[in-house]
Amino acid sequence: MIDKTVATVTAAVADVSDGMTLMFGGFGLCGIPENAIQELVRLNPKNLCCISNNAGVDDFGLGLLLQQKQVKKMISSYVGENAEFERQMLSGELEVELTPQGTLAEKCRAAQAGIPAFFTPAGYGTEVAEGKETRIFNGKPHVMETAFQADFAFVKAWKGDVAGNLIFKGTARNFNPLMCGAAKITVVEVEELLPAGALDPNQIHIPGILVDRIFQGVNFEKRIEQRTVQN
Amino acid sequence: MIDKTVATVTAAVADVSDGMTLMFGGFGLCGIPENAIQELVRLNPKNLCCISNNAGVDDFGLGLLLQQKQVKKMISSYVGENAEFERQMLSGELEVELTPQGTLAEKCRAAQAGIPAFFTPAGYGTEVAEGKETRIFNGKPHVMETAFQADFAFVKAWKGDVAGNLIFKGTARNFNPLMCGAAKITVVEVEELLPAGALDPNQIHIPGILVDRIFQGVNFEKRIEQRTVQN
Amino acid sequence: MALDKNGIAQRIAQEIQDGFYVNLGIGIPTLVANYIPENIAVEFQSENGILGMGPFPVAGQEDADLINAGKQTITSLPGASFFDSAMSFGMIRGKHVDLTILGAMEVSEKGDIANWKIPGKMVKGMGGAMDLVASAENIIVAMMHTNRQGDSKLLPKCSLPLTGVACVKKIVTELAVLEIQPEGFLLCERAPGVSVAQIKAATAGKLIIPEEVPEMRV
Amino acid sequence: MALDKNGIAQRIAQEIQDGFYVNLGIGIPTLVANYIPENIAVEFQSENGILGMGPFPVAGQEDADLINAGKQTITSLPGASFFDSAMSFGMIRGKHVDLTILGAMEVSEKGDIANWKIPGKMVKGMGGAMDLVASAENIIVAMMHTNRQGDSKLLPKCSLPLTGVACVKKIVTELAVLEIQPEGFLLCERAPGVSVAQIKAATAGKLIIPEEVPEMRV
Repeated sequence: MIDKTVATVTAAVADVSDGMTLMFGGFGLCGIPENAIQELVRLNPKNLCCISNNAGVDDFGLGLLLQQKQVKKMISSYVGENAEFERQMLSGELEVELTPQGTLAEKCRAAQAGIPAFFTPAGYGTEVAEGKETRIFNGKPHVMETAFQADFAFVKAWKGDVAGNLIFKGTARNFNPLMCGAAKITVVEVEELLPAGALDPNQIHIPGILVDRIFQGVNFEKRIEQRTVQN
Repeated sequence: MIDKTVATVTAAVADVSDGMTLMFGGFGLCGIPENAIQELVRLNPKNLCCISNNAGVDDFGLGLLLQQKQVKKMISSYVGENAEFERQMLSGELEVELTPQGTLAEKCRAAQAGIPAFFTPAGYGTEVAEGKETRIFNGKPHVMETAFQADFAFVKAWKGDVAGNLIFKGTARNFNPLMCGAAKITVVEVEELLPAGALDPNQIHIPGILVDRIFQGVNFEKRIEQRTVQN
Repeated sequence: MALDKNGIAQRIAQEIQDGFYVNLGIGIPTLVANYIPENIAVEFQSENGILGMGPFPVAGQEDADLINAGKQTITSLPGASFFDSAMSFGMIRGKHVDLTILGAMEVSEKGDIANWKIPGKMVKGMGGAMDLVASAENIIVAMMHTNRQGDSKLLPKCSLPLTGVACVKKIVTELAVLEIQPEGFLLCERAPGVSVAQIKAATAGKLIIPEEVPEMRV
Repeated sequence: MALDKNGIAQRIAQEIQDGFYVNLGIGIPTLVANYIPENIAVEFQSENGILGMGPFPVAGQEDADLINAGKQTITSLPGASFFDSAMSFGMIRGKHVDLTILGAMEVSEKGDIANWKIPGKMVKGMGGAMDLVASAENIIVAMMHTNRQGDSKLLPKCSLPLTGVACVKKIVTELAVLEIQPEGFLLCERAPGVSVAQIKAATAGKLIIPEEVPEMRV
């Protein structure tokens, strides 16, 4: 068994530097790597390109990196749940590349799986397809999209073992599994870090081979963005 | 909850007809849809194109369809563990399209996921790439491969619920999950059919939306091809 | 009388058949879930990774790890499953989802849809809408017939940046049910008490008016 | 004296580093697992869907649902995982597997490999070999230096249909360890008691012979 544990988030994130491309799991604030984000705020690398479905809110998630103006470019499908993001975007400080959500997911999965490019119908005939190759398959036009290339992937899982095997919970799964192994280095924080053999090998969502560093996360806030209940 | 159960294998397979393209899960004899294969022998459709990583042995698995000369074409990565296969292939009765195993898997997954084509490095510079488009990505040549198009997918799972949610066991998983939803109709046999809600939604390998028909399999032989033990 | 948002949702619910997997967008489409007949089996997919989505939780039972694509807390029903975003959009692109219901800013008589961007305004992004409209075989748009300025949203050609091309099949507004046909918007039903003339006046694109235009039953 | 198959496996085992994920082909490569030093952590991947493969089971403990790519019954070790074939080849194509060890019929001085087809004979197929050789950054070929007819398997150009192009990095035979260099086969080590002349005689492709060719330590 190959041990992937690192003792602290500081050790896990220490080699992130200016100008890197970083992937972040999560949908809205659900399943985001809270510990890594906090540490990136402390470490304060600048000119980052962040690949994340969303951009957090003003005072949580990737909004924290935006507040410190660490982000040069966001690649997302849906943004602007926060005022600072909007300000930076409209002022031109922040570059935003909007990508259809399914294409975003598939570009992560392609990077993980060594598929350099694929065709999808999403975005054909829209500005998303501008400058991209298009082709008809089975009578229907498709757009060619390419795999992401990133330096780090920051992932949050529910349970993990020291071998890096991961299990996600509920809809906190989202983009997290797809970013494992999709960047040069994959850093995972878990709610519960277990010894090897503690997880049923049939139930593992992501095998440890796709994980480079795993650590026990602390103080997860798991903030709810839209608390909605029955009448 | 949408109920996907059918009472018998006969009902599940009845509309397979001559000349259809059929997918079969399994690796060697591990995880093959034994019940569906038996029923296809009984039903006896001819001129089938079969997509399966392997072609069974003389008296088990897809070898049973070969014996009855039901198969016109095999699309596989590794064949010829049986004498009848070899005889039909060498005599020209049986057409064989050999595909790299990873490409075979990805062509199934592409069909499932609505990706009509993708690029892979596998087979570049070999006869597998003949007549196919090639392209360089990141300095490395790749071959364009397209999604499979099939009429039926026959899948074997370990546990399933009436909503069609599936869990596979050990290495009997292999191609089975990838073929779910990759054909027009997906037929699944399970060792244990459970009520909806009996499976943990976090542990489901394949959601029921990718399954059209599910039934309780019977008399699984689960033959071992190469019984190997420690000295 | 023109329908309200709940009326639109109620009419759309009639399009849902037994055994359908349905993806509901934000806004009016979300309300459709309230009008599914008891005697049919329907499962709701939310593209952030759940099939078998249930109602909102009772107070105190909210789970931060269980939300819908609108980021609202939800519940799951027996037979539900969770999955990653690649699997989720695999379901969508692979045409496994039977029906997509979503809102729009504009629809053209060719079935083009614009619902994600207004030039000059803050753009929040398309989320999963481009994947949904490009892939679904069955797309119903739920929207008001005209915008706040009173201009028709059913146009010869969309003026806003497109979300998808030639993809919308049906439109339900407060005034009418319309289908996209090669020749234009086919007027299928009128809202109760709404006249064909009213609908014609509110439709900028080519409207095909059959001899008989029945009233909706809602 | 030339090595036997176990000797080749033993020499290859020295190439495996702590923390490596390794895919072993059928034949000599399978034997490599027997020679991994105790003090390093290595995990074996089998492309049919397991990481953390263990030894063969004890008699009576065979599980039909747990086999390797050679269809042999196996066991799993603590920390193992099972996955589908798309994930498995994702690991391979995505360069997550650190080392691939496989057999060959022929290797060219450019690193081309042929190991799946002999024209005119029954062709069983390439299995996962084309994916493995096209993707692995680190490929070691384990084979005999010559075939049964005594002809060299290290050639200027492969005569058999290729499995992959310019992909082999290292070759270990019963006679030598060789690396593929832009100029040809670099002779790195000789088997104990084997002379450079013997190796030269058995190598049809261009052989680069350094001044000093150390003996293998096995």
